[in-house]
Amino acid sequence: MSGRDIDVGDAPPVPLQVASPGRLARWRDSDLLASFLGSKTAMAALLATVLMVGLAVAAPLISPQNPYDPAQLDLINSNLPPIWQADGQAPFYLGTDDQGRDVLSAVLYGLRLSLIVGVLGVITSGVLGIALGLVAGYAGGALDTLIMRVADVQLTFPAILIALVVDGVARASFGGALDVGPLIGLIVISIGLSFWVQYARTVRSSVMVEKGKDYVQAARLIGLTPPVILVRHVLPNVTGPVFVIATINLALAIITEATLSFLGTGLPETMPSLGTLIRTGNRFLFSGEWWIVAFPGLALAGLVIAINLLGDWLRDALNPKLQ
Amino acid sequence: MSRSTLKILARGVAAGAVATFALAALPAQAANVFRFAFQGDLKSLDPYSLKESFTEGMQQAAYESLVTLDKNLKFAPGLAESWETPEPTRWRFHLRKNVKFHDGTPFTADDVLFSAQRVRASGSNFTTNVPSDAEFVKVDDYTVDMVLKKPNPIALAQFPTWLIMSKAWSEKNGAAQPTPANATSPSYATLHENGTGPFVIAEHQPGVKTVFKKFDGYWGKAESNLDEAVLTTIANPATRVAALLSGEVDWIDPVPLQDQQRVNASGTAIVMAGPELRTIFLGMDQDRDELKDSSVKGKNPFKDIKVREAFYLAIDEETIAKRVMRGQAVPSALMIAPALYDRASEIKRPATDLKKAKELMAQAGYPDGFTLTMDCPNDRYVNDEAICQAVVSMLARINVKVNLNAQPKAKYFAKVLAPNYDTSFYLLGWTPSSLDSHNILFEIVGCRKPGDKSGRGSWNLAGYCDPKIDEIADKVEGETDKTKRDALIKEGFETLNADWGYIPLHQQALAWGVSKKVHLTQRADNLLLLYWVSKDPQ
Amino acid sequence: MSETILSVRDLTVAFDTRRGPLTAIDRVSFDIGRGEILGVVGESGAGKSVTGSAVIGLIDRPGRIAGGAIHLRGERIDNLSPEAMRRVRGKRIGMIFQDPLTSLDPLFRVGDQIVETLRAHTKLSAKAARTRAIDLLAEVGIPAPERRIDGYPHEFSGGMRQRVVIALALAAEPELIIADEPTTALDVSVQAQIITLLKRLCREHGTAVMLVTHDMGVIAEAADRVAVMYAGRVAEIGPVAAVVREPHHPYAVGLMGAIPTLSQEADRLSQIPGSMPRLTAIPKGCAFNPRCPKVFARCRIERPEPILVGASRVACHLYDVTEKAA
Amino acid sequence: MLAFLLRRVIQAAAVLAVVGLIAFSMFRFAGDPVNQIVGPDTPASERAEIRKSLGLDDPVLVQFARYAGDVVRGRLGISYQFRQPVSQLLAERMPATLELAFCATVFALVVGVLMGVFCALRRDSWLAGLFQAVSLIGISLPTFLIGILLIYLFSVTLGWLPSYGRGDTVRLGWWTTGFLTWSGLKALILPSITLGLFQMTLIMRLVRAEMLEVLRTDYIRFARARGLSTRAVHLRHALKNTLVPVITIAGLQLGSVIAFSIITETVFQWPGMGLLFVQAVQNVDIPIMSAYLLLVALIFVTINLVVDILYTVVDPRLRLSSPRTA
Repeated sequence: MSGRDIDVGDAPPVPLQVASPGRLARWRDSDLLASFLGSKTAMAALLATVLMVGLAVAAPLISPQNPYDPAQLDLINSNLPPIWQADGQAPFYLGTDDQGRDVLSAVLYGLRLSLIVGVLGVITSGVLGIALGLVAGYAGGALDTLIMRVADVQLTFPAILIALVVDGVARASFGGALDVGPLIGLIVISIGLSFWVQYARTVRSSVMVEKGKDYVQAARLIGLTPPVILVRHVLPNVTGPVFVIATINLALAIITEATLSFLGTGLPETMPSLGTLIRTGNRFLFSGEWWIVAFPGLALAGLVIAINLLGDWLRDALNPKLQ
Repeated sequence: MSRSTLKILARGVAAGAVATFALAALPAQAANVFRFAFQGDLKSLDPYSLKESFTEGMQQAAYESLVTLDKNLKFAPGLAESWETPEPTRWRFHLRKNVKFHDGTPFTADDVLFSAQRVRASGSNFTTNVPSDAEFVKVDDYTVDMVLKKPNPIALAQFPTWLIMSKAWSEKNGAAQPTPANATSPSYATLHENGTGPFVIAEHQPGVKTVFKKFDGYWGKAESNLDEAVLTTIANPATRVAALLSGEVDWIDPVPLQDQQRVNASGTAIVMAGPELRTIFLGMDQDRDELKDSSVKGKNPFKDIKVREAFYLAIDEETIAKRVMRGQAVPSALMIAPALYDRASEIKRPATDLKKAKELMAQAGYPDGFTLTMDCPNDRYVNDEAICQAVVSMLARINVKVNLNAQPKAKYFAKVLAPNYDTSFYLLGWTPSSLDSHNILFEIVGCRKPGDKSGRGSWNLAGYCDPKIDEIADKVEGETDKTKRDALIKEGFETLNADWGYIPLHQQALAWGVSKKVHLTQRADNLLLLYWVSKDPQ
Repeated sequence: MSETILSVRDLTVAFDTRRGPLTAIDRVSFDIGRGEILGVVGESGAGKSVTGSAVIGLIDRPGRIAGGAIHLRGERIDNLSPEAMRRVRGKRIGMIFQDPLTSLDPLFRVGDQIVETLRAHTKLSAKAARTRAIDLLAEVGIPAPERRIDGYPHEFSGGMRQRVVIALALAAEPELIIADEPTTALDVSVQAQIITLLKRLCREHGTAVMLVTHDMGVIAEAADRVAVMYAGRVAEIGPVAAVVREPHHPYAVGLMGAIPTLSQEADRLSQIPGSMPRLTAIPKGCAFNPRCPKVFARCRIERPEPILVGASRVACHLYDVTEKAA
Repeated sequence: MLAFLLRRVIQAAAVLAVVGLIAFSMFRFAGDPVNQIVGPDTPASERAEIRKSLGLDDPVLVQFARYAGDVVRGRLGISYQFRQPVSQLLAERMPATLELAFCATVFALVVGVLMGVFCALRRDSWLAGLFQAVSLIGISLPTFLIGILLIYLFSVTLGWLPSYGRGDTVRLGWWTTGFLTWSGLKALILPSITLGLFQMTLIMRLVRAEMLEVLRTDYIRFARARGLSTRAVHLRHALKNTLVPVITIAGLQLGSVIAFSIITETVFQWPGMGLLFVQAVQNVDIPIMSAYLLLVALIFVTINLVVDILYTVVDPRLRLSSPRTA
């Protein structure tokens, strides 16, 4: 890129486009695909993400063991090293933990849990944020002020703190042990409540811009109701930014879940997520049973790095300023 | 780049530090400081608030008892120079003169009378340490009589953990009553200490650190050469081991089983695995008519002896000892350690029998098992949560689905202990403070009755009850002939075992990690007693 | 013509892209004499600004000077070391940018920016530099300069800011000023003032000016000579009077039609159909040939070299008498 | 400017009020406080008595007012776990957290800005590439994993730095500091890096992006055209302009360092407020949780105010005109 006032290659004035191009055309015009194919990192990141998502989805089919089923764990197989070490045993290719849990299976199931929690959390925060953003932007006035003030307050607290508080309050309110289902729900809600602000702000500002445009006024004149206008005309304009936020938030959500589990307030040891596995494995850092912490750690790091790379690339590709 | 930045950073900070040095006079560095780390915390400084070995051991550095235990667990004079039994129901204690509390006031008979009353008051966790029928009489300032209703050969058994507090100090600071377990207002005695022991607690930050300083006005001659001892809490096992290996601390407890080899190989520290007296066992709620948090409604499966037996037989303790405990545990047939009961070897632990367990479940009407919740501490005993997890997967083989609720010990105890007894199935560890079987038969196995102030069944969270065992326990308490007594105890334990009342698992090996610079005595009850700790001067 | 201050010969600037180098400036030559104002005109993308940037040595990567030579008072400056070139900038060549609103660093007082420039090039003390800065501000017509010197850029109006920019460009008394669209961003009423100011200052200091603009009105008013650029090449260069009144190159002819006069109310460049080619697609021969109303075969094959036509030099085959004769 | 600050103060107060309401709701409604005091066997009459003595029967507004009054006077309730006043516990732990947060912040700012500036100025160097990669890892690896890695490397394997706690501290009044002892300083290194790494990454990326943007601005080109040295252009003009927006965002981020220390403190057994908070969550110690929430909000709001003031100091445009909505 050259300085902007060196007017090299300035395109000749293009006549104003009359009709907005179709989505496909927009995709092509934005050079998204070209930029994608041109970026080796983006390709590698996508490949890694797809691979890991695939492994996660297929976990029940390909795992040698169901690590969540206590009946399948046998203490006899505990603390086995990976297969390439002297005491390694098939089918425990990456070794086992202190309960005889197959590390490979646990990592696969853990990836699955991490992704489930992450995706659900992102969807929750996205739906919440987009809805509130639409409402705030369209309604304006007191409602807008209220929502955006709440967003400000919310921004005061990092996600992990909010998630911990939600978790703690829920524990205080329900008492005792939560089943895994509700527990996952709780974590998803914690994450949802932590990450909605960015969506809301983006959507709101976009609505503010679109609201004043002629076509929205026209749509209103022909009798379309606000929800229809919002959904049909405003939403498509924010898909790009929202998608970028969602990608980056997915990585954050996965980290948040892992952190909660690491702090001991997330998923229990009997149903370990990657974070729980790392917490347990951490105990064996000195005793030479490195595989219990290393593989979950690698899987988590790999997943998050891949998603972040994708997110970075998407942001750059969709940001006209940087093109 | 980051290294050079760090250097700059460090330089800046150092410059700041130097500047501040000029302003703040550094406290004189104590000559010989023993630093030690425990996985948990010293929960309370009030010597009657929590019966927990580590807390008790720490309190014994600052507080003293009338009768104490020597390195071989034999009675030795403490604040009482000597004692005698002029008649079978009267015990006379001759108190040590010239003993001073840390606040400088002298120790007298009034303090003993006060402590005897306070330790048995409501809210005390040590009510059973002093016989409930004992009456204390002041003969003179340095002589106290304990008058019992009936003869009791083991009346002094728990005296070593009954620590004497100052009457004047307690009353002055509004701490005349022990802190109740669920108090919401802080008690002075919880955070402050005033004992007669060789160490003063100079600083106590709950959950962070506690500083012990040598008490210069101590009446005796301490074996320890320490000037100061600093206790820190390091909950994370790996961090704790790292701290020992790097020399940041001189003593840690416990050394995780998996790290013992590494500690021994380090050359700077060793593992001291003592004969562990604590028995880890599982309790099954046999009190409620409907089990809490279970799929079984309207009845309590644990009331069926077949279910209890099935549980017992399904749990493969041998494998737990070998794998989870890495061979550092001894499977136990009894609720007491063999070291504490001479005829222990006569009772054998039934072997694991999965087939029979399944049959029993079918006979009891649960061929497809049932669901229940298990309570488990995750920071109290060696590999506690791992043991529970292993139990969960073993019970899965007889189709019992166990939801494991593993929690930090504070939460765990608040849930399962009196008065809530809120548990269906739990793991607990127990060392009889009297080092005697009676304590087990009385506190763990004895029937618990609402309003019973004697302390019987006070730790019987399972609500197990067999009046026959209560009778035996009472006989044991009064029996002075060892042979007869041991026979009675055997009968008691066999009755319990025949009823599958509890599932004893093992005696855990509790290992300390000790720097080679430190010399100390590890007594069989595993208390860390600072007055026996010495450290090579730097 | 008086002493030559700037001499540009066959200047070529290329931008390296993934698809190979693109020639943005193609063998451009011109001179500017002492106190002379050379107007450089052309459409956006014609290479005016790049030429200015090349002269002052501010071509950013991936651009580079690919050929030719630039002499300032006979001293070659296009191949100077970065540090030597830095000393030329500001000291011997001043520059004025298009947008006064963005040319000044918003976080620094205008006085500090002038003092900073002065001290970068002279040995003035801080105090002397400040006095000089006040003089400069006064000279460019800023009222109450001793007070305004401590103002921040945002406290000045657009016209006033451009005066500050001019003061900055003049600070070290350069021999040459490159003014890149100095009035475009200003109100019409202010434009004239700024042009007058610029003209006056150049006359007084004898500074040569390269005035880059797309506004023929400005050229007509301010410039002594004018160069018309198209697609990175000089189409025609000559005295303003000649080029404006009697343009020769067909593109210049079209461009001159853009000066609004009473008789002509046509839109800018409306006489020339089509648009300037992209750098990637500069046609063979004369770059203007696809749009040229008078195009003929040779224009599509051979690039025309500048030929002296009257007082102007014109790069057009139409005026190549030898060829015509043949 | 005064009006701007006043508005910010009012906003801050509003934020605190909202957080206070949340903290109060937690305190009051998360789990029946009476249940925390008595056992399940307690008869209803006794419960009612306790309810009354705690004022739980009063209208909620009255309760909130009382709670607010208590909070202002520093009465934050009594920890269920420690049976100590929460304010006392927090006061004991606060120095540890603040010292850690301070070091992490200094680390993040200094290293982040340096790396960001380097990456912007030497975009194509291999070191910039390395920094970019480090930043990606810094943003992707969960804090606890970084902490574990650092412990494994520097404490376990190399044995250079302590793995837990604050080392020796010195008491200065009620404040305990690790800055005055060698072991205290050593103990700060790993936790500070762990805590600061994420923020450092963010600041680095921010500085880099912002600086690249600034380097493209007219006033930077103009500064170069004025012949200022590269150093002056980059470190005076570009850096200062870069840091203006960075201050706001970095300020917001750094406020969260205190809250983020929850994780670091857990990994390093750092006896600060974060560790206390995690233990409170695990043990459902609501008074500590709500008090911590309030405290973090207070700290955050204070930092925000300071940042706002700082912002007006750095950016002259804000001193007179209305604030930019960021």
